[in-house]
Amino acid sequence: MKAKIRITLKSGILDPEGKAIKNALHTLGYKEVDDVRQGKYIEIKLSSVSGRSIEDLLKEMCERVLSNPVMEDYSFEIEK
Amino acid sequence: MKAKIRITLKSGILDPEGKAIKNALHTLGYKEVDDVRQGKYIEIKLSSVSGRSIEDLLKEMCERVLSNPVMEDYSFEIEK
Amino acid sequence: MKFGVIVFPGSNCDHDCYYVIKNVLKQEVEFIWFREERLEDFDAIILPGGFSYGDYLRPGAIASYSPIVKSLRRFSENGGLILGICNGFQILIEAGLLPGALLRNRSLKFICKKVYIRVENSKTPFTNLITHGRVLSLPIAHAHGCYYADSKTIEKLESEGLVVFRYCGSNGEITEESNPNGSWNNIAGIISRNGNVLGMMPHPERAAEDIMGSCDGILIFESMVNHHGKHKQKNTR
Amino acid sequence: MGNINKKILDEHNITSSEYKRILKILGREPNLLELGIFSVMWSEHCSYKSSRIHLKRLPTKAPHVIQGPGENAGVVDIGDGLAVVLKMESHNHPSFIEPFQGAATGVGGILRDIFTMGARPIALLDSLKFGSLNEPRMKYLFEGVVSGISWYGNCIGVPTVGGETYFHPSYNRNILVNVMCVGVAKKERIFRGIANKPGSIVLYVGSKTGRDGIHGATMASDAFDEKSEERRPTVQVGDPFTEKLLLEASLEAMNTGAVLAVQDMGAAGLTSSSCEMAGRGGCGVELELSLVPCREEGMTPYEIMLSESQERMLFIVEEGKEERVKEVFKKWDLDAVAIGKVTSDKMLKLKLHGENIATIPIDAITKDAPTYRRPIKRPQRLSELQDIDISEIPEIRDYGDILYRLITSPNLSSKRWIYTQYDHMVGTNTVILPGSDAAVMRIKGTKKGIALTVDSNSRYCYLNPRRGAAHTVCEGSRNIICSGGKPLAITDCLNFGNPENPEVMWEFRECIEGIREACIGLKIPVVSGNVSFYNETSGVSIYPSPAIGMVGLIEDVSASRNQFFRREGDLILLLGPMSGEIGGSEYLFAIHSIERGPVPEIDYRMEKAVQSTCLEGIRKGLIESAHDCSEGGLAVALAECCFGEEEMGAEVELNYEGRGDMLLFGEGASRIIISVRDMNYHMIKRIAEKNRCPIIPIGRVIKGFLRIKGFLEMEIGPLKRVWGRSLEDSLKGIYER
Ligand SMILES: Nc1ncnc2c1ncn2[C@@H]1O[C@H](COP(=O)(O)OP(=O)(O)O)[C@@H](O)[C@H]1O
Ligand SMILES: [Mg+2]
Repeated sequence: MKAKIRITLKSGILDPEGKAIKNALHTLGYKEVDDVRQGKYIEIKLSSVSGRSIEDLLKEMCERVLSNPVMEDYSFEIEK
Repeated sequence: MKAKIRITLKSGILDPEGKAIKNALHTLGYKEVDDVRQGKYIEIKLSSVSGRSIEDLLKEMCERVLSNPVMEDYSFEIEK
Repeated sequence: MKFGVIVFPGSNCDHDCYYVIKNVLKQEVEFIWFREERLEDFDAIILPGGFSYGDYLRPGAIASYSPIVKSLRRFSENGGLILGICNGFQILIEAGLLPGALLRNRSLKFICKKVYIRVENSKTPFTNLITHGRVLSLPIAHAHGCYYADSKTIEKLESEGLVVFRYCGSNGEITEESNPNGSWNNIAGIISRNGNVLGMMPHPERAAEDIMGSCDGILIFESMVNHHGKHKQKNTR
Repeated sequence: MGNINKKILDEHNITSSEYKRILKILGREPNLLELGIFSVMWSEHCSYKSSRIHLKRLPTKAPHVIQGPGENAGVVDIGDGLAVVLKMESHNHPSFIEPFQGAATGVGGILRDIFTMGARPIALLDSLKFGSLNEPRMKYLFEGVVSGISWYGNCIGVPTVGGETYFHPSYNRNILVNVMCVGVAKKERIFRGIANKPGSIVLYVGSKTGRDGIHGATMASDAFDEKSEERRPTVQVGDPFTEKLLLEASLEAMNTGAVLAVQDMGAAGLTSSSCEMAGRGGCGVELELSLVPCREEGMTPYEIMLSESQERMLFIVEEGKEERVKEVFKKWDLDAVAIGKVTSDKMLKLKLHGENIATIPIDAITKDAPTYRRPIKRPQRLSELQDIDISEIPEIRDYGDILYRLITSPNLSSKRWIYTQYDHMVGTNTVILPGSDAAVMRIKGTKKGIALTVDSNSRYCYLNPRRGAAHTVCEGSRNIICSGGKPLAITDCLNFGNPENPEVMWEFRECIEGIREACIGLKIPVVSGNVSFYNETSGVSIYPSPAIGMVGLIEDVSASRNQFFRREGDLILLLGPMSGEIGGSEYLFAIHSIERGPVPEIDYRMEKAVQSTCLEGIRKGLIESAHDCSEGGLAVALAECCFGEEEMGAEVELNYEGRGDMLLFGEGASRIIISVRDMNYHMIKRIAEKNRCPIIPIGRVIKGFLRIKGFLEMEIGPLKRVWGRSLEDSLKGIYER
């Protein structure tokens, strides 16, 4: 199984990197770009989970390790 | 419109960051985790694109700016 | 000889390079703001270290899209000397002026310390005053210095003598232990095929005066001056 | 009460008597915006309401002091038309919540304090205190703080050249992150935050204002409780890249001749920067909030005034010359917007689209903010703790083993793992790199250098706050002296628990008195500083932890010295008394798990004699190396002298009767280990005699071994390796947020 996890900054939190990328895209002429937010993408290969749902496990991992709930949100998809 | 872009290290390239996350997950007891790869996630808000397809535009931005083809792969989805 | 030091937003070794060229090397030197486009007046261009655009996206990436990099390409095609140090090396790579990529250090940490590098090619405009195989002591200070290229590129670099510096032990031995960042084949610096563009992770400008603990770095700048002198003679003759 | 009820006042940390005072000042009920402004300006963090009366006791004057406390940073004259600017600040609470960003933004804040004064920052130092590394969360905090400092400092290109790192369970739930910054400016071009010219323009520069850290100023002055969880979304993210642009642009703008005053927007953002500048200049200020560049839509005036978004500054510019300044910021791609003007009426007036929305007398929120003389009480624990019966401490006779255990303990092990993550060489000024007593920076364009250190000794301060704080000043001074510098000035960062606790307040008062005593004894002024209270969780306070940052002047930087033995055969000398004392020592703590005993006395005559002898010796070129003997005592200090690149060793014989552990590991003031060439011995001896300084030949520099006759013999190579990697080793294992 593969989990595809996206971690993004909570809205309202400054994203200097996203801003820099947006500016770069603008200078290169991509005027269509209104906003850029940068986050992390994590791919996890998992062997079978026992005793609990995989969603549950991923949720726990995201909250405990992969994201920082103080400033980040996460979402994931599971590919079986 | 919103483009969700994932940028990952090419498969042959060592990913020390992914490895560190994997180790952290293992020490915390998540033995189900077989492998972790870390990449970037970029969200772009776009206003309407004229004269070309949005896929085309994104492909160009990814190849020219957002990823480095020597070491990275990319993929994206578009949410209208 | 006239040097130019390009200042990108976020460059932070620009003043250090300028100082060494002016006060130690005693050559002419000017800062070049990244929005400028004229490089014709210069004999050599330094891309200094630092964090251009905060290292955002990828180190060196955003800077490599600046207009001055176009001029830099022309400058290099005309044989001008270009030295990229640390972030400057990253910019040269992102701009495609040198092959490969610089990945995050294997340790995932920024590393600032003195290292040893061995001179693998002393026939370049940047190393002509240094004997082949000599070990230099220079500091590194980077988080993304792990040199990587596909095996074909690495083979080419190696077989054509384009690897100029390699991390080594104090006696020149090439070991895993002396490789601070995980670079393929301990590569610390490479040169372009036409021999006028050098990129290196260690900082020669930080080891250019006795009081800084090592003078090994000044040899690289002096080699550039030496090369320029010979070249000019040839041209005027 | 109309709109303002008890709940709102509580949320703003305003007591009922403070609220009465507000009503009296305004002659009416404040609106929410005004209340918010009072709240941040009267917070402990901004108003120093509990500490002000005590801070007045610190000696702040000396002929070379150009600017003492009260400005964004202190300034001292170093000759050649140059001045050194210094300041230290804490970012404790934010770093506990989010270590990486908390520490990073702490670096950003202190840098702005320095370049606000017109100085180019040339060095950073960090004083870090963590709980026990056995806790998974502490590993996470430690690693995060170090990475955050590394990221911000490295990116902006200011070297982090020194610091101190201490681990103790007292910090398990309140870590301390103090960062000190030092800059150099032209003496006649110092800028201050004084807006004294009505009609001049208030120019907002730097990043846009977001909803960052609203209430942050209050948070930093508030003890942790369960509710701090809710305040979590107030994490501020730093942007060192923008700060680098802001630094370059600000220094360039100050060259235009149009800038009258500058202040960064730190805690309490736009509110404190505008009011403090107007307050210092005896003026008022009027702002049109619709002009403030905002990052988010729909931000309220309350949010705009209280936001703590990073990388912003306020410039006061001569009327009619604002375009010149704006040009500079435009070049650096930064916002620069005129948002108001300085007025003569001593009022803060806020407008939104021309409509008045707040009016507050400036003095009321600046110099006339409440001050408290809080009750004090000597803690009960002290009488009992200051006593120790040495005969009850078992004497372990395997001295080699003790030394090994000490130098591999987190507090005495090498801090290399930390400072290799910091770019400590950028700027090409760092002559003595981290790892020695003090870092030394050359001042380009002169022969001079400055020596920098930051120290503290919280166990001593816990056992005897007054003496402990005095020891800290003495140690800092010795660190400077050992590198060849003459101490010039101090910046402090006073980290304490809850000031409403009389015992904490007593500790605070005592520490101030101790600093005062040592500053007078050694003639060093305090020119800037910072107080961090409420380092308390669930009623448990940290140990009193004053950190002392110090700058010294080296007349000839090429003659500076580090702590490492240099050449085989050199004579090793001890300046000062042979014996140390065991009370409150690292040895008792690390080996016997005991934290008690009398803190050694300080004899200022002796301290000065030792320091003068060492400094004169270095200046005359008679001394090869010098090392302050402090935590861990003589044996640890000797080992540290051997841990240089050359891995020299020492053969030492100590004539002493009494317990071996006291001799080898006892601590105390007034001791420096130096090494000299044989031929220089009689000259250094003469200097010592002139100063009435004890000078004891204790051995010679040899290769590869540390031998203390009758006590221990160890090989340097392996010892240095374990010392070098033990901090990193103790970071292995589980990390948890
Ligand atoms: N957090 C830190 N950041 C940078 N350097 C540090 C840090 N902690 C310790 N160091 C460096 O390690 C060395 C030893 O520190 P310390 O034991 O406090 O020295 P001393 O006892 O001489 O004051 C010093 O050079 C100091 O600057
Ligand atoms: Mg210290």
